[in-house]
Amino acid sequence: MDWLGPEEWQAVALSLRVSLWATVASLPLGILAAYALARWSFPGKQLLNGLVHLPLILPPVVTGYLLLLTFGTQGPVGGPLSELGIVFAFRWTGAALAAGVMAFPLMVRAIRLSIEAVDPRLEQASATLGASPPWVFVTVTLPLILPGVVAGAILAFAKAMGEFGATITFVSNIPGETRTIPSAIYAFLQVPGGEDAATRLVLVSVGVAMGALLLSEWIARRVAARVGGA
Amino acid sequence: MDWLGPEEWQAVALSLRVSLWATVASLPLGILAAYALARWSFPGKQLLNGLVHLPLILPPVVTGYLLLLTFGTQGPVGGPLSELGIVFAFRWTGAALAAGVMAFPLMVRAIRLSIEAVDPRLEQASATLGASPPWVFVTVTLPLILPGVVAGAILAFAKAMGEFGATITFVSNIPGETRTIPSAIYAFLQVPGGEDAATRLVLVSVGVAMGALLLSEWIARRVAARVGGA
Amino acid sequence: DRITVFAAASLTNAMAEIEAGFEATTGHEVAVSLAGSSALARQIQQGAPADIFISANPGWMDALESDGLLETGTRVDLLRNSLVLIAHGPEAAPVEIGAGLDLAGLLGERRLAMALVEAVPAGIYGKAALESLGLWESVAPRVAQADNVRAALALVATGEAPYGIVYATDAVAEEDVTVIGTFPAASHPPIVYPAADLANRDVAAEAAFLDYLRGPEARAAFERQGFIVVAD
Amino acid sequence: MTLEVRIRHSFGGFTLDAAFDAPAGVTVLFGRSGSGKTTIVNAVAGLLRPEGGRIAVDGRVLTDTEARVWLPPHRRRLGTIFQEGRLLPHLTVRQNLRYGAWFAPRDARREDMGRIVEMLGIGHLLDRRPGALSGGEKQRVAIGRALLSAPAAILADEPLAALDEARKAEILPYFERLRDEVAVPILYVSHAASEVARLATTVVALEAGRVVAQGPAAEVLGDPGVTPLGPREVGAVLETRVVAHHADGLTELSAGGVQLFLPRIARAEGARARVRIAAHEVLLSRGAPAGLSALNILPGTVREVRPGDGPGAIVALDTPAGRVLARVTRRSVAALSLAPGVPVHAVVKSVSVAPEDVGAR
Amino acid sequence: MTLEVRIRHSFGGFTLDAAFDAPAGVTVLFGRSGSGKTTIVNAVAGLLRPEGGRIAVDGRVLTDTEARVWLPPHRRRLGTIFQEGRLLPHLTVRQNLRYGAWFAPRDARREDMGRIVEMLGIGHLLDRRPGALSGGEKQRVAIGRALLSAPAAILADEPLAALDEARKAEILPYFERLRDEVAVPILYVSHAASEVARLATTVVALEAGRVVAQGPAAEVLGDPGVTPLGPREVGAVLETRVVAHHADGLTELSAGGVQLFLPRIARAEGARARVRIAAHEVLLSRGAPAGLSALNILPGTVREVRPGDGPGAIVALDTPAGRVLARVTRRSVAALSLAPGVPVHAVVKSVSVAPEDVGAR
Ligand SMILES: Nc1ncnc2c1ncn2[C@@H]1O[C@H](COP(=O)(O)OP(=O)(O)OP(=O)(O)O)[C@@H](O)[C@H]1O
Ligand SMILES: Nc1ncnc2c1ncn2[C@@H]1O[C@H](COP(=O)(O)OP(=O)(O)OP(=O)(O)O)[C@@H](O)[C@H]1O
Ligand SMILES: [Mg+2]
Ligand SMILES: [Mg+2]
Repeated sequence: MDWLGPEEWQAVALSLRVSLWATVASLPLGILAAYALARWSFPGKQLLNGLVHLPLILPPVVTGYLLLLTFGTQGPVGGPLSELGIVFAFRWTGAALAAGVMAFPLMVRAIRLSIEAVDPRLEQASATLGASPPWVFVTVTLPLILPGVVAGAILAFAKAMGEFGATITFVSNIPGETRTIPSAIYAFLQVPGGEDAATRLVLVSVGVAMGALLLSEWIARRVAARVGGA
Repeated sequence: MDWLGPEEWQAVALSLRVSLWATVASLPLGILAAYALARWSFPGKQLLNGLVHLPLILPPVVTGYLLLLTFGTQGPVGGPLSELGIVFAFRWTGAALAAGVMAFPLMVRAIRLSIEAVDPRLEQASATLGASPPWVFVTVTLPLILPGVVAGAILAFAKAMGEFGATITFVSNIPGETRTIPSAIYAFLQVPGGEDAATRLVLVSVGVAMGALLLSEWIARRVAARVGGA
Repeated sequence: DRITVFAAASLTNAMAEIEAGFEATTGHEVAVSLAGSSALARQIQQGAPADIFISANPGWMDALESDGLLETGTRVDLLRNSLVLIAHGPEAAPVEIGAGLDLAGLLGERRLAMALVEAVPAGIYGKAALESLGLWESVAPRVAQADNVRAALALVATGEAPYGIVYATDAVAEEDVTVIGTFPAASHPPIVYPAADLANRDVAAEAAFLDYLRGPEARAAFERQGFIVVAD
Repeated sequence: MTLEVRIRHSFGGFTLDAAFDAPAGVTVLFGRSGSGKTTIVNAVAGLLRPEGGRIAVDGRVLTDTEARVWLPPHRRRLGTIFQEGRLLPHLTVRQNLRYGAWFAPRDARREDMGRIVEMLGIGHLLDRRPGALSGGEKQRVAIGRALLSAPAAILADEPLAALDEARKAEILPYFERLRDEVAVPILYVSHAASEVARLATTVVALEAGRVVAQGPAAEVLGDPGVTPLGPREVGAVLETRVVAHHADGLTELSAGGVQLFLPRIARAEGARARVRIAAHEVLLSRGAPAGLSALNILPGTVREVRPGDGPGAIVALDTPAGRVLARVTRRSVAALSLAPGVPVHAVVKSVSVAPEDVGAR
Repeated sequence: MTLEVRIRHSFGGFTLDAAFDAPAGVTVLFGRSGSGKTTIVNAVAGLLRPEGGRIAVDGRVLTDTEARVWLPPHRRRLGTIFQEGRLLPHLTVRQNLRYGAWFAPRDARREDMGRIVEMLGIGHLLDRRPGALSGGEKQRVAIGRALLSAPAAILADEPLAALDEARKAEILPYFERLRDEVAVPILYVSHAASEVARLATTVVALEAGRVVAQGPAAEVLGDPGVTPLGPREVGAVLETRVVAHHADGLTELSAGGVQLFLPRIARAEGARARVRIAAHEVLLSRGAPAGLSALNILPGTVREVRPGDGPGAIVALDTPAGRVLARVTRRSVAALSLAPGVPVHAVVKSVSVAPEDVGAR
């Protein structure tokens, strides 16, 4: 299609890649954190809880700045990692990290609520049939929380598609590397006459996210129908 | 305390007010939307679903701009409302509106997940005892989803405490009226050497939100204990 | 060679033209990262792989210079801008900007849109101008501060605020606002966009790009956007 | 007051097509697991919209698929006791019990909470939540909750299955009282013969979604050809009158002039009582037996001999007390030359009339 | 193999303090609603950590609060059938049935799925999910699931309460086979006398959290002083041998030389069979009765007469077949002058030995 320029298509493709990776890579951690918060009690649980929510509370610029300080090539985490060849700073991986961090609280909350709604008596029944706790999780808990996991993933994906403040602050706005749709929109909005291009990008972004949303609803309905009967 | 100046205290107080109102005022609507999405089927349901998620997908600046176009005194909604004396533009109420809109998807998702986890057979039992649908909702559904409502409210509150992009775009930054903590932090971060002042505000913001978080956890635990037994 | 340019977001349009022209004439590749000057400067402090920095205000360039992050002798003042008073609507009457302007009277109960007056360059310059004209005291309570000058413009364009102070460059393309006066250059510190080569890397393309910025093609591009190019 | 039920509904492989009337009193619906009992209860309660059919209470139409009438559950006022309890987990037992009363019409006849709590033995549970109750305790609270909701009719889906015999024996009389004192129809799902015999005014037998027998309890239960619960559960019902309570704990009844002795029943002298005599507990004797520990001997004549599939046969006798059924082996039929018209004595141990099988009438 | 159970636990107002041994075979745990049966099952299954006590299977310690041993449920391998089914809602019936097998040790003795499916009558349900099953169907699947998990012992919490009589009668033999063929202890919670009598090797009676009687089934059930399920449920158990199956559908048994006739039982000639004769179904006669439809007459001598609280008495007889209990009225005791040493005949209708009361041995 020619109503988007090549740079804009690049931003769309990049946003998709960043959001997908942010979602997929944070999902296992999100499930783990949600499970820990819902079911375990351990010292520092409330600390973990707070930490998970932090990106929601902080203005995105602050989160981005903290990421820059921590995961930048000079940072206490980014430094050692860059020695190992893992670089986030000013790479699309960094954009994915920022988007993942910003979306994490949403993902964890959704999954946690689902876990809390699982009847523990079903998990007990599974244990009496010989399933060890990891197997109980995989064969009972996980299938039962699937709607919550899907909801959490879609929230995270949508959030990642829209994430801007932390991303631009952390990894800047480099075309083809870190210029996601929201960053491109931002740049267009900073100059006279950029509104049309911005609007086009907004439409693409909304279209993609809505598609993902519909897909997730469909998945959730399928899962619910399976559990409900027939 | 004298480590925060009077203007900063003003920002803290304002942020609290804005976030509380954003949360409290959107709660009924959030519950309604969540219920409609979880339980009803009606034409345009997926449209509503998309609309609810929109603030998550759009860059906050865009959301703020759309709010300005819609709820500004010249806007199609804001205009008539301002005739009635309800003004959002440049008022703290507008900041609350922006924060509420931005937090809405998070609130709705959390509540919706809880509603989907309620066993409809309990609601049926209540109906056979003579409770009409509104009463079923008030006496059965609502108490059972309380943990989800609390989770949704706390997510919304935390988001509102951190909301910046849409707020400043919609109602700008007027000390004492719309200058919330995130706006103040943003301003400090724009100038070289503003990090210290920003850090102090970040700490206040985090403190407040963590307090709210702990409170919500405590409430959720109490509710869970009541439903679980004893 | 491929170079990365960190440029203030207000240069978006001009940089697009310059990037294309520079790549066509020299064969070097350029990537331009557009964001707020403060974000870009902080990233440079944290080791961003930027080769050229064009800031929307001297303050952040000073900060980088004192951190020793600039290639000595490469800093130049590239562009200038002017501040204008704008009003909502296509046909507002011009006013005389000076100590006698009753700006507070014009505003009444309504708001004057500006960028953040303590933090964002356009706001800082605007506040300075109003102070030097003796108008600040009277309008300060009516100022609505946006997070950047474009947002301030939007407030006036939508009619939410009747008047605003923005850069001349921002006002040109907006149909719903009228420039009703330009602030005298003497009323505020000079509005300068400095540019510099950063010290992290040394490739030929950097110098070539700085030269190109001051060349005729770039000048034309900047002027098309309403900037005043600083003569050497 | 009558509950008219006509339902057609199908789920995948299962098709329900049942029609019956439940007059005032208890209509016991029985049938094997999976025969469609709960489906019927759900349709009557308004929790399932049947594909076709009509349900009405005393002319008030609850569901009529042709006339497109469908009353929502909360406007049906049917006190429903579910197979799985369904207590509201966030309310205490007391609040669960009071729940229905909140929504009852002002002028509804109300049960006394204290009395029902005592009858169900749940006084010590009132402040607990359902999570802390045993299986049987939950079901008792569910029964109380339905009774206390001032219902226009009661639907009970195997309400006593989770209870022990002693508790069942305590609660059954209450359903009896309900049947006798209140004119509301009670639709009662059960597969326990003693409950059927004791409570049923009307009996509806269901098999794979179809009604295979229905009618007044005495008629259906006294017909040797109808063995809806299996031949072991056949038994006739006699109408008796209480004559006297004796000092040794026995109650003397008179059934058409024949004396019967039962362990004491809680009914005033002169009152009527319905006694079920299970066919498999009746012994037949050609001569008048003597020196037996059985106190009840009813002289009669064989009316019909109906051999079953197995080694048994059901013998219907006409006695002055009414129709009596006896289940004996075919070998005994031969040995005693039992045939229509043969005079014979039915021997019933007093104690073999189970306490649950004595109902007030 | 023995399951040793010693548990102390309390919830608010309720205290459980029970100790018993469940040897190989079926140990039936019974008691009224709320007496603590489910609490014991949960503690044995590892779903409840009792405050104190020790639980071991064949020396393998599952729980020992003093030694701080506590094995998690999945390492106990106890096939547990819950009072409320607890099927996994997201799996089909087939997957639920196979679930336990996934985790069973490679070398575990496996039941044949096809056979169990047929026995439970759930073949047509295999592709459904639990949401689309009736109450009884769910419970049948739950039974199958536990049996198919190759368990080291079985815990069954009222597994048959939701089933109709016919289905119960079909499933009971399987528990019997399990008891007889497999050396695993089965802890079986029930309040149905017929199940207790038929299955129990050992009986443990619970009252308000305390064990009030325990011992081998024949001993506890044959003792006229122990009436844990109420006097109506007393009954002695006779050890018999199958003599012949007759053409008219009766099976001839011999108990200590005395001939007994029962409706056909599915046991080879020569096999041993345990027959329970409910005390309330036994008639006593001073003389040798003649012309009666009852086929089974056991001559004997009164050993003990135990008057009850009500109008009844339990008479224990010594007969060549073994101890027989009869429940008669005190009026009959007087009329027949029953006292220790008096010769008497016990009359039992063949059909009054309920099919459920015949167990393999
Ligand atoms: N979580 C709990 N908190 C408090 N009391 C409890 C809890 N669970 C059970 N109880 C009480 O403990 C007692 C024993 O309960 P349990 O479930 O073991 O009874 P049960 O013998 O299985 O009864 P039923 O035959 O009705 O299933 C009951 O009085 C019950 O109210
Ligand atoms: N949602 C459903 N989808 C498909 N089949 C269903 C559904 N609900 C019930 N059935 C089937 O309909 C039949 C009747 O079920 P119902 O629950 O009415 O039986 P029931 O007579 O109450 O049995 P029980 O005594 O076991 O409770 C059963 O065969 C069951 O499998
Ligand atoms: Mg049912
Ligand atoms: Mg129990």
